[in-house]
Amino acid sequence: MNEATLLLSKKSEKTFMSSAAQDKAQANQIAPELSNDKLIDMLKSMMQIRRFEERTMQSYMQQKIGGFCHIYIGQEAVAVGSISALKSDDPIVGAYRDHGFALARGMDPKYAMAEMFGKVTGCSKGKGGSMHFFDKEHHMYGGHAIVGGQCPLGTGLAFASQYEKKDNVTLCYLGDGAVNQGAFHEAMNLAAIWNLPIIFVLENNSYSMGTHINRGTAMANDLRAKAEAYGMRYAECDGLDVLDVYTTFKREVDKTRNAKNPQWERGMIPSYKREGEANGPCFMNVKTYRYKGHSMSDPQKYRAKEEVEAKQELDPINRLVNLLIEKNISTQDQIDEFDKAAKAEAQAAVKYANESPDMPQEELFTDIYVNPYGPYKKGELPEMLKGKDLGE
Amino acid sequence: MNEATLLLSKKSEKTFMSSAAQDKAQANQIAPELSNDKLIDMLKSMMQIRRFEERTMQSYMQQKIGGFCHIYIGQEAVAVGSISALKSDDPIVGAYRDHGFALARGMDPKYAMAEMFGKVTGCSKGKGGSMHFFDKEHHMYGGHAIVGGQCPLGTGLAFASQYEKKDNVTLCYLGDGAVNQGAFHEAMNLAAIWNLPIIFVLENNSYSMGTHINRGTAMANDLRAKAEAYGMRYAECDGLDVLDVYTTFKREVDKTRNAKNPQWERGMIPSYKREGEANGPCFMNVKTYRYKGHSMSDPQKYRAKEEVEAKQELDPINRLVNLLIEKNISTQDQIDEFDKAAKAEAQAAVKYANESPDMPQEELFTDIYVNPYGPYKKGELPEMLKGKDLGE
Amino acid sequence: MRNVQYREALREAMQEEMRTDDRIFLMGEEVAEYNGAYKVSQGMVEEFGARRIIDSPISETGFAGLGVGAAMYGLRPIIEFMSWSFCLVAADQIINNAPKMLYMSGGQFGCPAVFRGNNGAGGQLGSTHSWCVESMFSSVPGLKLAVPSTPRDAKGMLKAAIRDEDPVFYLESERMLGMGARGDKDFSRYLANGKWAPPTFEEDDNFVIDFGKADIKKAGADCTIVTAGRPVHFALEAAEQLEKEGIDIEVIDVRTYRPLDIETIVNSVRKTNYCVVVDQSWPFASVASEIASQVYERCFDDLDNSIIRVNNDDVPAPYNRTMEQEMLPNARKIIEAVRNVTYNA
Amino acid sequence: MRNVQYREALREAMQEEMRTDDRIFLMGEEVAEYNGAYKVSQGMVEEFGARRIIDSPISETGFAGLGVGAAMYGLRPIIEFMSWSFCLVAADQIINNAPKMLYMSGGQFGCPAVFRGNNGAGGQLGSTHSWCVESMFSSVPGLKLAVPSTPRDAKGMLKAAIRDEDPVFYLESERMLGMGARGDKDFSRYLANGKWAPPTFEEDDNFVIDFGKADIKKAGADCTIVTAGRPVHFALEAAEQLEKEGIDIEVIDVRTYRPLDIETIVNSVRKTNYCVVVDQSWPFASVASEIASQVYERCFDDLDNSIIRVNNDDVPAPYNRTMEQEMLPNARKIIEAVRNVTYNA
Ligand SMILES: Cc1ncc(C[n+]2csc(CCOP(=O)(O)OP(=O)(O)O)c2C)c(N)n1
Ligand SMILES: Cc1ncc(C[n+]2csc(CCOP(=O)(O)OP(=O)(O)O)c2C)c(N)n1
Ligand SMILES: [Mg+2]
Ligand SMILES: [Mg+2]
Repeated sequence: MNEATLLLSKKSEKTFMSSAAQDKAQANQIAPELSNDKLIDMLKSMMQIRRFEERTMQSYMQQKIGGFCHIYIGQEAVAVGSISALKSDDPIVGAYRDHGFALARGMDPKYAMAEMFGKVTGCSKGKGGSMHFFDKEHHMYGGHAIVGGQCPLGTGLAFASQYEKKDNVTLCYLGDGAVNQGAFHEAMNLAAIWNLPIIFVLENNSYSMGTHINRGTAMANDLRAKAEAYGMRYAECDGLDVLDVYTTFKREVDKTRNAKNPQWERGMIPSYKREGEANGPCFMNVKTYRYKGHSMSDPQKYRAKEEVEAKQELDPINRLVNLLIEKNISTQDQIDEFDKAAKAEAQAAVKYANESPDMPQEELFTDIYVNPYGPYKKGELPEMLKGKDLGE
Repeated sequence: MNEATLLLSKKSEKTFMSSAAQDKAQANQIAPELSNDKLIDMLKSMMQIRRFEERTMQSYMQQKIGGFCHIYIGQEAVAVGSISALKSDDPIVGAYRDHGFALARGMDPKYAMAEMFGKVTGCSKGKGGSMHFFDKEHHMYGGHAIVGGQCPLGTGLAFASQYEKKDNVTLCYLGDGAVNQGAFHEAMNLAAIWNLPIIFVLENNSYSMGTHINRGTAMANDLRAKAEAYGMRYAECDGLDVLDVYTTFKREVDKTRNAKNPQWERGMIPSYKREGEANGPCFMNVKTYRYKGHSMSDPQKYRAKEEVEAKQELDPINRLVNLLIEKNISTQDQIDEFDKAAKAEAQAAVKYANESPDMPQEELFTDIYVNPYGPYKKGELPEMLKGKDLGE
Repeated sequence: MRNVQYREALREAMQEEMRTDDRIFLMGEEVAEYNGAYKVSQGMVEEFGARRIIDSPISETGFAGLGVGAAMYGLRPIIEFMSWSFCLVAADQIINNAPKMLYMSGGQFGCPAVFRGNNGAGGQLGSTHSWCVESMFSSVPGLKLAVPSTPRDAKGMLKAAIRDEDPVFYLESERMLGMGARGDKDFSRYLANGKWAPPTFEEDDNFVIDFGKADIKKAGADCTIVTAGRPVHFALEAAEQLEKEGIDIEVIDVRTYRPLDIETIVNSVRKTNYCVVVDQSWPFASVASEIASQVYERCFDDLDNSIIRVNNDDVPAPYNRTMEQEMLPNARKIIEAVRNVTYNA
Repeated sequence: MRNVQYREALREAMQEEMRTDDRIFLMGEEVAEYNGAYKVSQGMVEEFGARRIIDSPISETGFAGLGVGAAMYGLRPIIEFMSWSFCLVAADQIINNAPKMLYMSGGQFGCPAVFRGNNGAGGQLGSTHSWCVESMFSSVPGLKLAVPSTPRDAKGMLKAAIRDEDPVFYLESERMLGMGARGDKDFSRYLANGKWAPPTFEEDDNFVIDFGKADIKKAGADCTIVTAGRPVHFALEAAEQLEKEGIDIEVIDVRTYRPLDIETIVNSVRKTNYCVVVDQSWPFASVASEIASQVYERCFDDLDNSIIRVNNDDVPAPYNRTMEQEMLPNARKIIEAVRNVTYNA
């Protein structure tokens, strides 16, 4: 397990931030809405993901986990910063690289790990695996494995909350590779013409598998143009800086929250402007980086080791740690404690997953139909949701 | 048959152009490359389409023609102006509203009419119908009935000519409704990243069936943004003015013709700019109008009669007629002759179609496989291509 | 019994359900202001407004996927495809997402959406526009698939579809929309007992026809014809003519291919000992192949001859009018099949 | 005979054809610089350059449609889907365009393209990534569909596919790519006579295996198993075990579902009088249903029992390792099926 990327007191000489990064961090005004508690929560959440993912990798190596497994390490600030800007019942949906936003949204790591172990106690009862985490309690509408396929689903969630006259905002996460799928464009257009309360969150880590974004995506160097093509608000933030992510999302989520559909009025012929609507959908380009390979089986020949190392210098967790210490919001000791807790939690998740019962044979034919017939049977709710208020 | 929309000497008082239109026409510098002969050819070609389409409508009413039938009247200048700017072996492909560009490309109207009559002498042997005209001799790669589906085909044609190191330009026609299909966006992106020699020709008649473009397409009022999203050259022209269409296409086709794929060089990471490449693909917004319903069965409740009439005032054929007379390039008598010829040709096409043999039963099982098996048989070439040099 | 067109029956089903359940909305191309490309949703935007009857752009992936997302959220979308032939541009959303969501989420998120539209040849629309989806799609677990053949079924089954918590593929037919009014041949002689038209409003506005129940459209003793959708009418036409030859046909309308009511079919074949399966899609790996296989498996010793399948010819649809008719299953082909199958009776 | 992996066999086929025909190019996600997500195209960009081995973005509709257009123009595209499970986003291009173009154009424009990639379950990839396309797609006239099961077939049939003037759907398998080298069980005992590995280079570099010819992978007298692709190996495994029980199985690998060589199957069943059909896709309206129906039709009086079909269970693929295995056809299920079908022998 490579833990060198996370700042710990024992290794503090190695993990001090580069001065460039330090400048940037100091430039951050800590957002006024952000209490110290919330800052610390964000740190803990990022640490939770990092330590969880380390265990995921380990368990994959031990063949406890199978299938495609996409590690979130490096991108923690994206999930944590964006979700911290939401109300608890705002829907989220995303792609297969979903561990980060599932945990950030509040899923107990033990259900996440159990899912990857294929156990019936997993968040998706062992039927979904790494790429298909779902959590109804936390309004997490899934990780989805067909690139771009989640974008129409996202518009559906936003459409539905608008239809119900609720004031929710949907976050729809996608990778930079998804920008080249037709589904993304159709979803963007629908969001624009109906002014849906949705933010398309581009987790732009510059690569789709081995393909650099500039090779596959026209205008990769100026993605604002993609938003303008739909008259949609554009924003960008530094996905390696959780505070920048948080403040940018806070601002944009608030704007998006009041999106009303002009076409509810019959005969209305909408017009559009390049900068989009103040009270409308948004395309958010979050520049981030994945430290690990595309999935667990990627030899990573398409990028230089130095490129990865340079990004690791800007580690989002390290940066927040430094800031908290510098601003006297926390101490190194405290932080070590948090880290210990995160590690313990990850380990406990593995233990839970290990000890959980396997998916039983009957489950092969449950959860296929809500109103089943013939060989199919109605399924039980996942362990995770038992006794939970699902607002139904 | 409503012929009032075409300027004829007998009705000249009724069809004089509005002064606004006249101004516009006078503002046109007749392009230097345009000989008088070519101008007259363009007029004849537009008249041919108009008169052909009148016969199409009549034959449809008489139930000689079935299926969906989309009339090109009003849009003649688009096909004629754009195709006049091509080399004879430049590929074209488009949507189901294909009569115009098939004829403009040189298809003999009798094969077009026979196709709609379902006769084996039709351009597609009676198998394709109105929406599926094809003409290999004239590099016409088909009308295609799934909205947007022709866009990837267009990139394929452009890709192929570039691959073969030929200097062709592909025109890919699409309706404004197709802009909302994912296929269009994927095709645009591929054309951009590989810098393919293709022009996407938006036949923007403001409606997809009954839906006004602003209701269904974000940024309909500023379509340049759609091109910028792919770092693709953008141009627009007045689709009711064949000279504007011609000169604009002439300019853009010439630019597009030299498109080279930067990624043929391994390791090349392209960059992009909003205005696109001088020697690259182009998105062309041609503002046009269809006088008739979407298809023969459209009650047209979605637009006012006055809107249609106002556009008919700007009739592309009338405008060219006026200009030719004014500049002493032609005379009213000559023009009446052309029109008589166009009508005669359309009538002859109907006669040919009527008298042609029906599609024989055996044809049900031919042309399904080039290398057939079991019940399938190899087909004969269509009548239209017999004895033609297909460059194979 | 009322004289109701198939298209009106569809509309009534949607209207009645929408009046009692605000979660239901209808989305598709031209469904609102244009009143539906085929007038199925005529007048609905007037009644329900633009929030619930929604004109969408030509973005099938976008709006079908939107339907799946909205259904996961808890709404009850009705997504209209102008034609099922166009649905391939949305195939990933309807095949990879809709039917698998419940399973992949371990039972958390279902997809109570109805996808509906015209299936099969309209009239001379050419190859891309004139094919049937039942054979391809009924193969997918997680969805339900219905092919109603009469105005009564169209109404009662659509109500069931809307109420169902699972994704339903609802296959209508352009060629049947006017049935019940246009002076088409109606088979009321066979379809007595309310098998053709919906009951009158007074009688029962809320009748629902459950999925998974095949309907014996006409009882008979000599040979079973199993079919669904438009070919039901061809089968009835064939039955009418065969009656003159003294062959008494039982016409079974399976109504839903998924779930498939194989019991009713098997019971019939056990009685008649002969079976013809008629299906409007291409023959290879079709619903007809499936039904034939299941009947063979269950009635191996009851069958007095092998089964004949009558399908669309194994060719893309031609434009030519005569050849298009020639390609489709029709009464003539069914009559021939029955004669061939029962020749040893 | 050489020891060649299935993936190498595919690569050799492409390389050999590309060397002699400049019209052939390979396009797909990660096929060039990454050397192929599954290393099928390893080294090919070095040999043929970036003009002919082309990394595409994740735009299946775009690049599959590009392939169709390029084929109409006269090139010979090989379009790689990283997995056939992802191809639904391109369904309209491959189902509505590729197979119908020749017909709709009255014979003017064919589509000599090969679409290839992994078919079926990889290993714990979940429902959207783990299904088989042969049943859905072989139903469409105008295309050809191949499912090679050995390195030898993978090579010889891919060469045939590339040379074919019609669109070919070429279904490989992630689970078989390493076969022939990884120490998997190989069935050379049954697959003598060059049925497993390609001949050596010296012998014949250009061997081509024609479409539409089923291959008797193992001859036998007591019961016919009809299958293709990965399940061929399960069938051989079953045959090996059943031999111990004195049941002598004939394993027929259909190799191409379209064209289907029904004669070879029928001849076998006429000899053995028993038949089991094994197919890795969902059972309903599957290639297994089709083969079973055709065998019943042609061998109604030869069959001493009804046919048993062994399919993937009728469920979306679960992630769980054990349950995924449970869901797939396997040797155990085949053995049971054979025992059940031949119990009256
Ligand atoms: C439609 C489709 N095509 C191909 C794939 C295979 N695939 C899975 S992930 C991936 C790369 C996606 O990259 P990106 O969107 O940038 O997300 P990231 O992995 O960087 O988070 C590819 C090609 C797929 N899952 N779906
Ligand atoms: C994918 C798909 N969806 C729907 C249709 C039905 N349809 C045919 S034409 C059309 C309108 C297209 O309008 P536009 O692209 O503006 O072209 P125009 O008719 O104006 O030339 C629609 C909805 C189709 N053919 N394909
Ligand atoms: Mg990426
Ligand atoms: Mg239009």
